[in-house]
This record gives sequence, structure tokens and C-alpha cells, in this order.
Amino acid sequence: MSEPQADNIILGFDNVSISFGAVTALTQVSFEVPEHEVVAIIGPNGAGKTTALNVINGVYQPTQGTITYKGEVRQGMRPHEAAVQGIARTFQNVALFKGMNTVDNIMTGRNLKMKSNLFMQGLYWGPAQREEIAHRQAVEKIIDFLEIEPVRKTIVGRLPFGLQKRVELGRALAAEPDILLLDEPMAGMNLEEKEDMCRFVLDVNEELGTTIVLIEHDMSIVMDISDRVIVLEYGRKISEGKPDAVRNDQKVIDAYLGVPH
Amino acid sequence: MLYRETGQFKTSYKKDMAIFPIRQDRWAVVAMLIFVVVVVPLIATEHVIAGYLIPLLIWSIAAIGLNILTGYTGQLSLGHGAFMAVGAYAAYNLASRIPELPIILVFLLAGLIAAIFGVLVGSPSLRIKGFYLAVATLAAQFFVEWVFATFSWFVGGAASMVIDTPKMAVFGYQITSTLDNYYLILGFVVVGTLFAKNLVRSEIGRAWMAIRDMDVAAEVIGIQPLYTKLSAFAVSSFYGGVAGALYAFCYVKSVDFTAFDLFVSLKVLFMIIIGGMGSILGCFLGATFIVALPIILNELMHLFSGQIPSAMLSNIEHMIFGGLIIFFLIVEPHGLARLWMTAKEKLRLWPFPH
Amino acid sequence: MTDSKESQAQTFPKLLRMRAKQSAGRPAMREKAYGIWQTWNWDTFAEEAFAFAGGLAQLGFTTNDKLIIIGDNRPRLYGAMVAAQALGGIPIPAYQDSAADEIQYVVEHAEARFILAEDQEQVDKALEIREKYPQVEKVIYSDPKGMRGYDPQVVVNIEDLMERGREFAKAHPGEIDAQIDKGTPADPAVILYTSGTTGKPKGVVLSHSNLMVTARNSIAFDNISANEEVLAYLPMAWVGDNTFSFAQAFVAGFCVNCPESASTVMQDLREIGPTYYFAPPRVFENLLTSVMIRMEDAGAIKRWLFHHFMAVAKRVGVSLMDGGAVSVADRLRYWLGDILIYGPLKNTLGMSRVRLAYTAGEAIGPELFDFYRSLGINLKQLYGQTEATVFITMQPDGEVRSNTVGKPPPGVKVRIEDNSEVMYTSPGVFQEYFKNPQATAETKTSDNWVHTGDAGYFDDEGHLRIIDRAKDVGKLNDGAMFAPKFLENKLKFFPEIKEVVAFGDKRDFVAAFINIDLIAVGNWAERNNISYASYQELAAHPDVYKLIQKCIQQINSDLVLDSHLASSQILRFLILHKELDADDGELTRTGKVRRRIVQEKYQGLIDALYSNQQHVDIVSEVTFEDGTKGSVSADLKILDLSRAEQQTEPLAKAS
Amino acid sequence: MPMELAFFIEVLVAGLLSGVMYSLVALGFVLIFKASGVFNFAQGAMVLFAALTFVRILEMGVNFWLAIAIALAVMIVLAIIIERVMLRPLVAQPVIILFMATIGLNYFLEGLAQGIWDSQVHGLDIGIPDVPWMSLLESTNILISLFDVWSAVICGVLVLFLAFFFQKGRIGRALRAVADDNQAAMSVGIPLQLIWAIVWATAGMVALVAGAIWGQRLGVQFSISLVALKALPVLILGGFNSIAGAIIGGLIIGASEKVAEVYLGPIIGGGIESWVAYFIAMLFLIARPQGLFGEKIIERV
Repeated sequence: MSEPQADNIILGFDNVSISFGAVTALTQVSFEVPEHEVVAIIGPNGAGKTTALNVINGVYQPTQGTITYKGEVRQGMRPHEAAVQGIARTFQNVALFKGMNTVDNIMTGRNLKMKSNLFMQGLYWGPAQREEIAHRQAVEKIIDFLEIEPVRKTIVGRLPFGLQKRVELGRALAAEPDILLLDEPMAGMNLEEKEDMCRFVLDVNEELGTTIVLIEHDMSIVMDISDRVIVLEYGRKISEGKPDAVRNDQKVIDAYLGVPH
Repeated sequence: MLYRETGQFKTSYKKDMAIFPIRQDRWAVVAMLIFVVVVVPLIATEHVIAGYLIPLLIWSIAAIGLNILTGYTGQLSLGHGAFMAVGAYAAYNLASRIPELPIILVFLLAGLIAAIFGVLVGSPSLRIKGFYLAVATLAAQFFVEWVFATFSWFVGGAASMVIDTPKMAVFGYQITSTLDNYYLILGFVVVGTLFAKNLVRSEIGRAWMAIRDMDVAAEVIGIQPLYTKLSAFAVSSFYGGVAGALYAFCYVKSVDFTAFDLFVSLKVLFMIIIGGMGSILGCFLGATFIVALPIILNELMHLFSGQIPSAMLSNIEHMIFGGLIIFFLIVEPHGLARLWMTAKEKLRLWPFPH
Repeated sequence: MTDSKESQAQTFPKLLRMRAKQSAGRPAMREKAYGIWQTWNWDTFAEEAFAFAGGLAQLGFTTNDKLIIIGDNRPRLYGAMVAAQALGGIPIPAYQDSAADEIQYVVEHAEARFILAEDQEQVDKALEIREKYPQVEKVIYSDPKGMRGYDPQVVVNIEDLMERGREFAKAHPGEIDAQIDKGTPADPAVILYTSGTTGKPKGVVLSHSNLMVTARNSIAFDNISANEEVLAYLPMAWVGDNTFSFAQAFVAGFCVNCPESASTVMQDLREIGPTYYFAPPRVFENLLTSVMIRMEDAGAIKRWLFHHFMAVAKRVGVSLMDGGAVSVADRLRYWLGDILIYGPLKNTLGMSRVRLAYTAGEAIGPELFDFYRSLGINLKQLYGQTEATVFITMQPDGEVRSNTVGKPPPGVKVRIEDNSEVMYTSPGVFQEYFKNPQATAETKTSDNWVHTGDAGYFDDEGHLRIIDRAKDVGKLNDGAMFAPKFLENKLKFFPEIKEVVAFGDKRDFVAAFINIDLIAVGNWAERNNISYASYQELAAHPDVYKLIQKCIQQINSDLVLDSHLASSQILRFLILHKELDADDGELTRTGKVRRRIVQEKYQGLIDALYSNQQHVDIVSEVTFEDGTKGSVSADLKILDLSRAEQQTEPLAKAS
Repeated sequence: MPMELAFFIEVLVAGLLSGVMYSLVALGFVLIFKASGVFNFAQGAMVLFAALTFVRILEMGVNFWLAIAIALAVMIVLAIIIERVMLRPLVAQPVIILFMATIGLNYFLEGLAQGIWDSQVHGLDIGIPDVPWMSLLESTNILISLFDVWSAVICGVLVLFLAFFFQKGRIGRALRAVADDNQAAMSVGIPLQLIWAIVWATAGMVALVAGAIWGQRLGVQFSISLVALKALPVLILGGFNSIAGAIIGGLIIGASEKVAEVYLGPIIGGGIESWVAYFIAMLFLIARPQGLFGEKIIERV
């Protein structure tokens, strides 16, 4: 496996550990995410995959170790700061704003790009209105891209799960992130929906050059779409590399077959 | 049935994002405005305007404020009465200590002072959530009551701790009659409603709702929790403050700390629950319900038996009121606004059921 | 239309050039895209079309070149038609849901070098065609979504092309105009490949004059104005769309609206609320079925209101529209019904503003037809063909009948041959079948009369009545006339029945295949607690058989009253185990049954119908959505019906 | 013992003793919160209702213990009715809706209590003399009311009993299961409705005891319904779902409130007991948002 060049690394974990009280969720995990690549994190349940994403976007602070993002060592970043820095993500169980419709949900993804002050928004006049419209246009492009036009004005709580996942991806994309974290984007989907989702993920990666870190259980999907795979087990990294290499790694096979150690 | 939307297509985002994108709704709003501006003063007696409509409008403003905080942002508050009190006392002190200030500016500044107080009260909201925050706002309620009951400076040294509000003039025109007061309040209601409606459909409104619906996700997509919550507190208490000032100046015509006690906070909370959380329309519906209910109950009980002692009457009123609240929450926990939405949806689909 | 300038503009590019000046600022086209109705005014529409023409010219597109257009109804694709015409070329719209090999025939036959494909899906088809037919030089696309990694030498963005066209126009001012000026009315304006019930598609060549004169005549016939709104949702490859959304729109100057996608047509229809609406009977039927199904779920009061007022409408609605005598009480009732039911119903159907609606293509069930008319929708029938540039007969206002297709409009002549075949001549008569002089000669006489292939006659009022395809009209063994279409249409009006194929020519009696309507019967099944996993399972259910049997019996007792058709009672039937499908070649792309193919494919079933068997085994091949083929086997039950006898009451006999 | 110190101890002990009462009322809140996630705003009205019922039955000449038993039975019936009529239909609603319902209940019970029993002030004597503890006064010069001591003892016993009852044993386990996850608890066969009825009946019992003790102090009247509000700072401090927090929090609040009132009150204007407890609790909360014994909430996403 070829080591990525140091200058195109967008995100690096260096000996990151995190524990909650007595429970250690990640233990000295190190890896690097090269720019514009699709990196999959896999591993059995409870391996710390979601925790890793939560550390990347500042939901949790690592107990030990350092995170380098865009060449700078990052300290104590809050999630909204991470978002401003270009890190967007989706959640395993869909964390949409259930009381809002599709357009508004995706519009929230652009909130961090909006500049009008509260008073101007209350007047809804001039620049504030123009800003709303400009961002609505951008959101409509995303809606078109994700093919969710028919549900544009539907309250997202009423949408089927597969569509909710799509809307959530839309919300993440709305922020025009540099790095996109996807927590099981295809969970609970049927084959057709999975194929659509794969296409969207690849389109985002190829057309916008967005770096993607995703957690996925479906091995065939992981092998299909990722450039690089990181395998976690019990909070430790047990393998990393090109999909083919990882698939044939004995440690990975053991982990998946549940060989005791 | 009445909603016939065929042919109402939008060729621009401006039209698509209008407050009332459906033509029939626009007509209804215009008709309503004509009604309250032109028809009501013609047909309503002074007693109805002064006794029912003026408080109804003031409560609506207060309810909009609380709804922004609780209904839109999901921060439960039991201290809205305190914000109203701060607004009322601020307005009194501004008007009496700086008589040259235009009265509208006085009300707005009073709202602003209430907003500052609101931000102070809301400042722990980043760390404390849910009922803990509710109890914190309760603390503000008791604190404010205590301050205004204790320090006579706020009422210009009046020993009774209650004082009449000064006279008002708008652009040199003396506000004296009931109708003058009605129009002044109506002006605040119209502008305030429009402003609130604009806020909730803008960036800040979406941020509020995002925090309400799922605060972790909101933060992850770049919404600053502290700023968002505090802005909700600020706007909420601004409306509360203005409502309090109007209440003192245009309705009871005096400032009195007992007028803004815990039960006032609960009353406004009822309004938004019954009217509908997260709905501007619901504020008006809820205020109407809460203002009208005791009146109707009273009339009904007088009708059936005039000889019930007044203490008993008040107890029965309490019971019916409490019972209705519970009944209402069971039947339609999302309030009158949701009932209205459902009815509207039915009208749009008529004669089809879905 | 007596505008002198307009009559000078005798080709579409010239007409568009004129519209750009005369109707600048008025909407020409809208498309629901990105959440709103994006609007092209006539001037911007023309600018884009001619810029595209310039771009096409840059690619080497020239006189007599063909531009294949594959895609949904889109303003830019309509613009591309004019662009091709401006250069003396011929646009050929293809059915967008056709498979690549179906379109390939058209491309090869037309020797096209250029394909305009709407989006990635169509581009992929075009490239697939190009692999087998490398003469295709360029594939132009209009929707850039997903379009990366394609060979830029072959695949070109329409926007880039327009840009090149604009530069070209700047460098060579007047060049495109000069090209446009060269066009004459007799030039071919479009080639429309008709799917036909048999054999390879034929390319019907229509000239500018064909389209424009018929458009002008029909606009005058129905007083169509520049203020109409139409929704363009039927395939661009179909002659009706060319007439309604293109020729008539250009001549009258009204606005054409393109829906966002096939799945949002109903919603978009409601938003636009067209004033001029066209739909084949199938669409009206589906709408009615959905209305009835949705009403089933309504509460008792609503249902009562609905049925009560629909009965009122049925009684007086049609005569109100036709200006008949209606009592004041009934007018009042109808007025109330309009507020409570008809108005809201039209609103949900998106037909509140419809001033003029047409249906054609197939006979429409009389009750279906009257249902819409009784609501106050001015639905009329016309009879037409691709070869006639649509119009052969039309129903004038006030002379609308459910069982006839109207009179020939000005300029059209119709005559009936001895074998009942309808023939016509008109300004819309097509030029030729492209590269097929033999077929042209078979269809069109030297004095410009065209065989329609339909059998019909003029009734006492002078209205044409079409019975069936001339070649399908047969005879039962007892010598009685057998018109399968007629029977089928009668049955198809039952919401439970989706498709019928009737047999009887040279047989002793009539028998039929039935396709049930999955939605209507499924709904019925749900209400009756009948569970089913698939169409096949539902179709084979004994209760479903009973349901269908009842429908057929009703038709039989109707037929017995008609002396010509009494022998046509259906005595045996079976319910097919699968829905007839265009992908399996059983239906045309426009949804008509391909009788011959069905007959060949299900010969075994037909034999069984005419035997004593009570059931029959069948294995048939199906094509799945992804193109793979598989087979379905089933054991079908055959049900006998007793022949209905005419009541022997003297009154019935007398009538 | 010097006067100042003796006085301080007097204040502190009096605070602690009244704090036990706060603990008891807070426990009523905590139990309902744990079982149903509801912040029961009607606790105050329940105190009023229980006290009025008790005092009016006593006034009819009924024996003291029988009166207690009848009042207790009434509170249990009330709890069952509340569960049936109000809680059950609202089971799947957001907590704020349930909270609002308890405010409605508060109004209803206030009206009901005063409607049935009238709204006069009723004197109540539960047999504990409100006199100084003489031997303590003589030996240490500290003045403490025997009534305070006795009521603290009663409350304390009850608190410990309830704490034990709901921490250990079957009910306790069930309660904890319900507190963790309503749905899951139901699916393993824990009768949610029964648990709710039990905690509401317990809250009713707490209300009766609090009402009786406070009633002797102040007379049974409308204002004793405000006693419940006193317990709210305890909840902030101790955590809404911690029984231990309710106990310790009650003591801290009781003591610090008294101390603040006595030493701080005169300086800034008096009457500060209405809010000072809240301020103490708030300050504490900002430092430790989950309260004294609450677990740190790890937000799962």
C-alpha cells in the first residue's frame, strides 16, 4: 500500500484516544485521510466508528492524541466551528429537523453561509431577502441533484427513511463541505436506494472533489466506492489500506468472523 | 372547498417564498385587516374594545414572544411575566424620567431593556436544558417580582408600589380615547407579527427550529447554539417587554408588580400551548381562547344560576379552566393552529379525504 | 387569425423570428425546474433557439441533416426543433422511454448524424446507438447532471453550443437569418415515426405548411387565443404534442408549460391550471378511477354529497353545457353542486381553468365522457392521425356527442369507402413516408386522399362514427358483424377492467382476455379482506373472476338490445396472469393493444377459450424493467357465461 | 456559647429542619419525574387538596388517625383518577405537553379543593406543640422549636422509607426500568400504568404530610399550595431524577436559604426567600449542569 503524500492530507489522527469514564472508545488510533478520496471506516458493532466521526467534527474531544486538519493541529473544536471549517456530516439514525420541510432542512445547512443580521431578517427586506433567495437557489440545485423534487415541501418527518437519508445528505452538502462524514448512509435501504445513494456519494466526490469519510456495513459497497479502508475493532485500528488488501487481511477476517483473541 | 389553488403557479422564488403564497390566504389576511381597522371600531362598543380586544391584542404580542422562545426554539420558560414586568417598568421609567422621548420609542426601548434582561436570564441555557432551564426562568420570575415589590425607585418612590402611567402622545397626537389605544396597539401587533413571521421563515428562524428539533445536529451543521438560544431569548423578551409596556400604558394604565406574577407567565404559556407551539397564528388563537374562555364561562354560569356565590364561581371557573386545558391537550396537543391547519388541508382536498 | 405578417411567416423559424419581435415579453414556455416555473419569453426563447442553430451549424449540421431529439418535454428541446429547421434540417423527436435499439432503427433509417439527448440516461442510450451506428457524430445534452467522463469530442453541452452559436452570430451577422429566409412552406418540418401496430415504424414527413395550416384552421375552429396555458406532458414524438405544444403555440402565441418530471405531472397540472388541455381517454379514465377510489375512503356525509351531486350533474350537467332546457330548480341544484363538489373536484384535478379539452386516439367510454362534461369541463372529441397532422374530424361547440367524433373542420374532406373505410384529404395530408415510397403509395392516392384504415360511417347529423380498425372488423360464423374494439371499449369503462382483447372473427361466439385494473381491484380486494401478493395472484382469485363476470354480464344484456350486435355477447373469458405491457411488445408505446402480437403470443389461450377446457396452463416471457427477460407460468381459469336473452316484453321489442 | 455563634447555629439548624420538609416534597417530584418524565406542577395543588381534605374531615369530629387514613385514601383515589383520565391518553406526547397538563391539573385541583371544602383559613392542630426545646435552650442557649424537630423527624422517617422503598425491591427496580425507557419497560411486562398510579399516590401521601405540617404552621389555606414551589430549587440542585439528590439538596437549600434570609435579607431589602434559593441552585447548576447526583449525559448521535 502506498503511503499518501504528506501535502494532500486533509485530516490526520495521531494516537487519538477517547474514553467516557471507564469506557475507552478509541485507543491510540492513527490514520490519515488524503484529500479528494473516499475513505471507509469499517468494523464490528461497537468498534468505535461513530465515535471516530464524532471526534472529527468536534462532538467529542479526544482524551489523548492530536488531530490535524488542513495542516493545522486542532484543539478543542466545537461542532459548529468544525462546520465552519468545512466538515459536514450525516448521522446513523437520521438527525433531521422533523418539524421542517425538505427545503428548510437543507436551507439550515446553508445557515453558516448567511450574513444578514437578525433585524434585517425580521424586515425581510433588500439584502436579507436577496440572500434568502440566493441560498434557496443553491438548495434547489441540491434538491435537483438528489432527485427529491417531489418531496420539496413535505415535512421531513413524514418521509420514508430512505428519502430522509437523502435529505440529510442534502443538508450536509448545502454547507459545501471540504470533507463529508457519512455515518452508515445506506443503512435501512433497499437495493435500489443503495445504488442511488452510492451514485450520489461518488458524484459528490468526483464532481465537487469533496473528501468523504464513511462508515458502512455493506462490504460490497465499501469495496465498490472507497479508495481506502480503515478497520477498527474494539476501538483500535487493526488494518488500513486499499479495499482489496484489507479484504484479504487475516486480522480483518478474524474480526469479522469473531475469532477470539 | 374554498381553497382552489389551480393556476396559482410561481415563476420566481420571491413569490414562492412569500408569507402567504396562496391567493385565498392573502385575501383572508386583507379581509381580516379591514375588519379590525375599519369594521371593529364601527360595531364594537367601548366596553368590548377596552375590556376584551385590547387585552387580547396585548396578550397576542406576549404570546408571540413566548412562542418564539418555547414553540420555535424549544426552550421552556416560566418567566415570561418577568420580561413583561421589566418592559412595563422600563417604559414607565423612560417615559416619566425622559418625558421628551416619543412614546413609540419608549415602548421599543422598553422592549430592548427586557431583551437585555432576557439574554441575562437565558445565558445559562447553553449549559442547562429542559426543566432545569424552566426552573431557572422561574427564578427570574420570582426575582423580578421581588425587585419591583421591594424597591420603590422603580415607581418613582410611590409608597403604594403602584403608580399610574403618564399620558402618551404619538407625533403630537394625544392618546386618550379607547380607540386611540386600540389603534396604537394594533399598529404594534401588525408590525410585530410581520416581523416575527419574517424572522421565523429566515435563517434565524430555521436555526431556532433546528435547535428545537435536534440540537446536536444543529450544532454539527454549523449553528451556534449559544447565539441561537440567546437570540431567541432576546427576541422573546423583547416582545414580552413591549407587551408588558403596552399592558401597563394602554390597558390597566398603571404599573403594578402583581400584574406580572407567575400566573401571568403560566397564562401566556397556556396561550401558546392551546394556540399551537411553533405557530404565529396560534398565538392569536391561543390569546383569543384564554381571553374569551373566562368571559364565556362567566356568562354561561350567570345564565344558569345567578345566585352562586362569587367565591364558588371562581372555583368552578378554575376547575373548568384546568379541565379544559387537560381535555384540550389530550384531544389536540398541537393546539388550535394545528386544528386550523388540518381544517385547511381538508378544505384544500375537499371533497377528497386525502 | 388574419394577421398579415403571420401569414407571411410560413415556416416555424420565420414565425419564431416574428414572435420574438411581436410577442417579446410574453411567456412562450415555462418549465418547472428548481422549484419554480422558469419562464422563457418569446424573445429569449428565440434567442436561445437561434443561438443553438448557430452552434449546430458550427458542428456541421446543414440542410437535410436530421436532429434526433430524445427527452421529456423541455423548452430547450422545443427550441432545438426550430434550430434544426432554421438550418434547413429536420428534427425527429423520438419516444423518450423507448429502448436504445428501438431508437437505433430511427437513427439509422433517418441517417442522422446528430442526437440531442436530454440527460445522462438518454446520452447513454445515444452512445449505445453510436457504438452500433458510428455515423452518429455528436451527442448533445441539455441536463449536465452526472455528465462527466464522457468523450468531449462526441458529447457536447447545449449551453456551450449556444455560446459557440452566439460567437458565430457575432462573427457572421445575418448568417442564420439568411438560412432561415431560405426555408419554404413545403420543406419538411418534422419526421414523426409512428410505432404502428405491425412492422417497423414509418417516418411520417410533415411540412411546415402541413403543421401551420392545420394549426391555423384548428385555432380558428375553437377560438384559441394567445392567453391559453397548456401543459406539455405527452411525448414530443407524438403528432398531437407537435400540434398542440408546438404548431398551435407558435401560431397562436400561447404559453406551453413543461412539467418537472413524469412523477409530478399531476401536481404540476394543478399548479398551472391549463386552459387548453389534451389527454388520451386513458388519462381521463385513470383520473376518474382515482377520483372514485379516493371518494371510497371519504366519510359518509362527503360520500353522500358526492354521489348526490354527481347524480344531479349527470342529469342536467351536459344539457346545461349544451344550452339545453333546464329547470330553475335544477340550475340551483347544479349551482350548489358546483360550489360543493364540481368546483373543488375540478380544482383537485387541475381542471378549474380548462376552457377547451380534447380527447382522441381511442374511443372514450360514453359515461366517462359525460362525467367530465357534466362537471362543466368542455371536453370534446376529435379524430385524427399522424398522417393528417392530427385533424380529420372535430366536434364543434354545441354538437358534442359521446359516440361520434364530430365533423370535418374547414379544409378537410372525408368520404367513406364501400368497405366502410374512412378516407380524407386535407391541407394536413403528410408528404410521404420517409424513404418508403411503397408504403406512401399504399396509403395515399395520387389525388391526395389518405386511407385511414378505420371503419366508420356518418350518422344522421353528419357526424362521423368510428367503429373499429377496418381490418379488425370481422364476422362471426353466423354472419353477424364483429367489432372487437367496440366491445373492448365498452368493457374498459368498468374501473375494474384495464384492458380487454376480444376474439370472434370466424368463430361461433365471442370470447375475451381480461386485464384487471390493479389499483381498482386491489382497492376492492382490500375492502373485502382478500389478500394477495401479486397481480397474478389477485387476477386468479375466484371472487375477482366473479366480479369481472358481473361486468361482462351487464355488457351482454346491453348488447342484446342492439340488433346488429346481439351476437357479439361474450360467452367465455379468462383473466390474464400478467398485465399487457409495452415492454413485451403487447402494447404500443401509446398504450394501444397490438392485437396481432397478442394473438400470436397467446394462441394457446385462445384455443383453450374455444375448447371445452375450464382452465389452461401458460408459460410466457416477460421483460423486466432492467431489460432482462424471464418467464412467468400460470394456470388460468376460464369462465363461461350464459347468453343473455332479450326480454320478451312487447315494449322492448317495439323499441 | 457566644451569642453570635448560638444564633448562627439556631438559624442553620432551623434551616436544616425545614430542609427536611423540602426534601420530602422534592421526593414527590422526583418519583413522578423518574416514572414518567413529567415535572408535576400540580404538586402544590395536591398539598392544598390533601391538607384541606384532612382538616375538614377532622373538623367533622372524626378521629385523628381515621382522618389521616381517609385523606390518604382520597389521595390514592385521586392518583388513580389522574392516571386514568390524564396520563394514559397523553402517554406518547412530548414532556412539555405532560407538563402543561399538570398545570391544568393544578388549576383543576385548586378549584376542586376550595370548591368542595371552601376557601376559608382553617386552623389545624396535629398535636405537636410549637414550643422551644427547653432542655436544649438551657444547656446550649440555642432556641429551636420542638415542632420543627418533630416535623423534621416525621418527614425524615418518611423520606428514608420512600427512598428505601423506591431504591430497593421490586417496585424500585420497576421504577428504574421505567425511568430508563418507557417502551422497553412495557415490553418486558412492567405495568406502566400501575407504576404511575403508585408514584402519583405516593406524591399524594407526601402532599398530605407536607400539607398537615405546613397547615399547622400557617393554617390550611390557599397559600400552602406555594410550598411546593419551594422544592423546585432543590430539584435543580439535586437533579430531577435523583432521590439522594432530593434529600441532600433539600438540606442544603433549607439551610442556605435560612442563612441568606437572616444575614443577607436585611442588607438588600428583605423578603428574599422567594428567590434566593433559586439563585443558590442556579449558581450551583452552572458549575454542574447535571445537578448534584445526576449522571453526566453523553449525547449519542
